[in-house]
Amino acid sequence: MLKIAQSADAAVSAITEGSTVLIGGFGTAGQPIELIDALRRHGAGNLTVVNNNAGNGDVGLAALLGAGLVSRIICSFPRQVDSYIFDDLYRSGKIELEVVPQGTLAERIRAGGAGIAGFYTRTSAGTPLAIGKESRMFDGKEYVLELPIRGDFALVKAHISDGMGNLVYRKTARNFGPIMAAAANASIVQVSEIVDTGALDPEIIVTPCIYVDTVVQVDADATHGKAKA
Amino acid sequence: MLKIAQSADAAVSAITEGSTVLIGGFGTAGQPIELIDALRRHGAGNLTVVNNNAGNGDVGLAALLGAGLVSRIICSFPRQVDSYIFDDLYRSGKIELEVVPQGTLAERIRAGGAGIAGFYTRTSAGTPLAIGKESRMFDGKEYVLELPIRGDFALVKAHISDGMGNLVYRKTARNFGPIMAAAANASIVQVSEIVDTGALDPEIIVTPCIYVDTVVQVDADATHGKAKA
Amino acid sequence: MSFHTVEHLDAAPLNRDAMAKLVAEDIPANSFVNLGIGQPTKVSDYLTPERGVILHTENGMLGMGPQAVGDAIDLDLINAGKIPVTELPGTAYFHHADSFAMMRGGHLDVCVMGAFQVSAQGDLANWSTGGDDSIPAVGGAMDLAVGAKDVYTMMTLFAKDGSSKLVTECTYPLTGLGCVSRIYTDVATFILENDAVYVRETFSMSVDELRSRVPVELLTYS
Amino acid sequence: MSFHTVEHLDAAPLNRDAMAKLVAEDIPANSFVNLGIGQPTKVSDYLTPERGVILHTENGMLGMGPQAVGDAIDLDLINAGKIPVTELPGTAYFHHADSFAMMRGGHLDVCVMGAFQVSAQGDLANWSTGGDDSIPAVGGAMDLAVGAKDVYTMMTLFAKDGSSKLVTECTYPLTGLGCVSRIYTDVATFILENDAVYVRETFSMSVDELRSRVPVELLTYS
Repeated sequence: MLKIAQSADAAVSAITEGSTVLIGGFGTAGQPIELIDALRRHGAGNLTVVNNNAGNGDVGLAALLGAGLVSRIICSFPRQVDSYIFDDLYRSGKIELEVVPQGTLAERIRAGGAGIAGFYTRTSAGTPLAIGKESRMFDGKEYVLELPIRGDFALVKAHISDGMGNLVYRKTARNFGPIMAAAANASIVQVSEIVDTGALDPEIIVTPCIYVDTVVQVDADATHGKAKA
Repeated sequence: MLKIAQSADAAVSAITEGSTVLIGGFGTAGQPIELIDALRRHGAGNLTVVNNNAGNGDVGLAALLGAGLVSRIICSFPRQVDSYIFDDLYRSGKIELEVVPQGTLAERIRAGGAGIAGFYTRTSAGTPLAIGKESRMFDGKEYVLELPIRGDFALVKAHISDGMGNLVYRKTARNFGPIMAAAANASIVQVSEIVDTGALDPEIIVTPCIYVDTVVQVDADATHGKAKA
Repeated sequence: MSFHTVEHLDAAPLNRDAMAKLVAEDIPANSFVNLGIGQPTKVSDYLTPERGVILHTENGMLGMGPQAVGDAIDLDLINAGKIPVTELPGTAYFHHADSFAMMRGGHLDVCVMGAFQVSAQGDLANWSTGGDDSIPAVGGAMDLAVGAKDVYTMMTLFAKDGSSKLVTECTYPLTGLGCVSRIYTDVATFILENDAVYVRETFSMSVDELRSRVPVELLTYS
Repeated sequence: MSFHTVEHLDAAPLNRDAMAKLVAEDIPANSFVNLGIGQPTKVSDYLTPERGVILHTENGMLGMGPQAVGDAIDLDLINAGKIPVTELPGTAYFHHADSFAMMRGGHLDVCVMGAFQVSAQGDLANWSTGGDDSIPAVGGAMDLAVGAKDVYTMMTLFAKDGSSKLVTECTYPLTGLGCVSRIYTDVATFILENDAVYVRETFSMSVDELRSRVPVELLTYS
C-alpha cells in the first residue's frame, strides 16, 4: 500500500548503511535530485549506487559521492565534462567502479525486476568488458551471459502519481525510472503532482502501482524540467 | 516506411508458404480476425503459428487451422471449451503442438524482438515442460534456459495508428500485440482508426512505428470490442 | 503467524462459496493478488473494497473489477478466464511480457489456484492429469507457481475414488516445486511451513479422521 | 550496391561539416538512425525532412527533432549527448530497457559513431584509449555496435603522429567485432564488404598515396 511521505527526508529515512540504491536519471533528466539530497542529509554510508552516470557538477548524485557515502558505483558512463567529483574519488581509489554497457545495464535492471536469472547478449562480446564473463555461441555468434541487478531501494523521479502510486513520466526523463522501480525491494518516487486515483487514464500508466512503495511531492518548479537559470 | 494497405487481403499478400506467423490476441480479445480471415483466403500453407491459444469456435484462428494451413502451433493454452477444431486436428496427428508456459511464451517473444539469445527462468523447472531443456542453478534454485521466438510476420490488432505506424491499443486487447510487432521481420497491423501523424500524444504510444510495416483500417464496429450479438 | 488448530466437527463440509470466503478472509489487506481460472475466481466475490486488495490478471491488467454485466460488457476487457470484467479506479494496462514480468519477478503477494494434487513439500500439480489422450495446456499456471510470494490452492480433499489429493509425492505432472503455502479444501485447511503440514481447521471431520485418510504426516497447532 | 572509385585530387580534405554532409547523403531515405555523441550529431543538420529519416536517441525517444533553442529548451527532453532537443510529429517515448531492446534487436537501420580505430575486418575501437589513467566509460557504444544493421564511422584518417586509424588490428580496446560497414574520413571514404576494404572516394590525395600510408590492403571499384 502506497505511503505518501510529507518530505523527501521522510521518504528516504528507511535507507540503511550498505544498501544498494538504484537511482534514476540520464544526466540530470529524470534524476531525483531532491531525494538524493535527502539521502545525503540522511547520511547512510557505504552505499552501492546504480545510475547511468556518476554525477554532474557538484549537485545531486555528484554531491552524494562528494559526501563520501558511496563506496561502489555501477554505471555506463562515469566520465563527463563535469564529473570532477567522481573523477577525483576514482583516481584516489576511494570509489569502486563497475562499467557496464548502457543497454546491458538497462537489461540487467529489467531482468532484476522480471525474475530473469541471466540472459545472453551480443553486447560486449570480444571486448575488454566481457573479460571474466561467461560467453556462449548461438547461431555462430558469441553472446555474453549477464546477470540481473536488483536494489534494496530505488530513487525515481516521475511526473505524476495517483493516490495508489500509478506513475507517468515526462519525455526523456522517463529513462531508467520504470525499470528501477520494478527492480527494487522498495521504490521511493518523487513527483511534481499527486492526483486522485482514477484521474489517470489506465491506458497511459507507465509504472503500475505494484512497483511503487513511497511517493513524495516536491516543488513542481524544480521538476518540470525547465531551465532554472 | 509504413505501408497503408487498402484491404486486409492486400495487407497479408506477401506471406509465403512455410512462414512463421505470430498472431496476437488472448482468446478473441486482440485477435486480428480480419487479417486471419484474409490469410486464410490467401491460402499460404504449412504455417507455424504462435498464439496464446489454438482458436475458439470456428472463426478466426480456428478457421485458419480448419482450412489446413497450419502445420505447427506454439501456444500456452490450446485446450478450451470451444477449441474443437484444434482438438480434432491434434488428435488425428494433423498439427504439431509446442506447449509453452504463458509467461515463458511472452518472454521468448520479447527476447526475439530485443536481441536476447536466451534467458533463464524458474518457470517450468522440475516439470515435464522442462524435459530436454538445459537448466542451471542460480542462488540455489533451478532455472531453465529458454530461447527467443521470432516470426517472419506478425498479425496484430491495435486500436489506433497514426500515419507513421505508431500504435495504441485498447484495454486487455493489448496483450501480445506490442511484443509480437517487435519480434517479426514484418508486422501487419489492423486498426479501427488511422489518425494524422502528431495526433497521438508521444507519451502514450505503446508500439513505436519502427516495429510496424503495414497498417490496414478495418470496420470499426468489428474492432471496438463490443459484443456483437 | 501462529494458529490454534480448530476442529469443527458439527460443520458440514464447505461448499465452493464457503471455501472462497475463507480464502478471501485470509488474503492480507492491501495485497496484490492473482486469482486463477475457475474456482479461485469466486474469491473476488468475498473481497470487499475496504480490504484494498488489488487484483492482477495475467492478460495485462492490474486493478481488475467485478465481472461485467449488460452494457458494461466489452470484449476488449476480459480476465484470464476470458470472462468480461470491469476496471476500477487506478487500473493500469500493460502487455503480456510486462504482465508476466510482474508475476515472475515476485511482485504478487498471493495467487490462488485450483489443484489436482499438492504434496507435503508444497509441490503443485494442476495443469494436466497426464492421460495419454489429454491435450496439454498450461496457460500461466507455472509462472504463477514460481512467481507469487504465496500460493494458495483450492480443491476438494478427496478424489471421487476416496484417495487424498494431499499426497506424499504428486503423481500427476508437476506445475511447480515447493511453491504451495496453503491448501483450502472442503473438509480442512492446511498450512505448509517449516517443511511440515499443519492442520489449521477441519470441517465435518476430526484431525484423527483426516490422519486416517491422508497419507501425509499432519501436525497440529497447540 | 556498386560504386566507382573516384579520386578528388584537387579537393581539400573534408572538414567536419563536409564529412557530416557526406554521411547524411548516404543514409537511405526513410531509415531509422541513431547518431552517436559528438561529431555524428552534426549529421542531422544535413538530413532534410523530405528524406524521412527518423532519429532514435538511446535515452528513450524515437522521432527526435533538431536541437532546442530559447524557450523550447526543456531539460526533460535531451539527446544522448545531454543536449536539449525537440520532438517531431510522430515522436514516441519509452524507457531505457525498451530503447536498448530496439537497438539490440536489430531494428535500427544505421548508426553513426566516432572512432579511434577501425580494423580491416570492421572491428571498432571508440570507447577507450586504454591509458592507465583513463576512466573507462562506454555508454551505449557497444550496444549500437552490435545492434544497428549498418555501422558508419567518422574520424580523421590519420592520428596526430601520422599513423593510420584504419588498421590491420585495433590496438585500442574494442567496442565491437566486425561491425563497421563504412568509414568516413577527411581524406577518403571506405566501404567494408566481402571481407575487404574498398576505397570509394578520396579527397586531396590519390589512392596510391593512401596505400602508401594505410597498412591495410585497399581495393578500388572499377
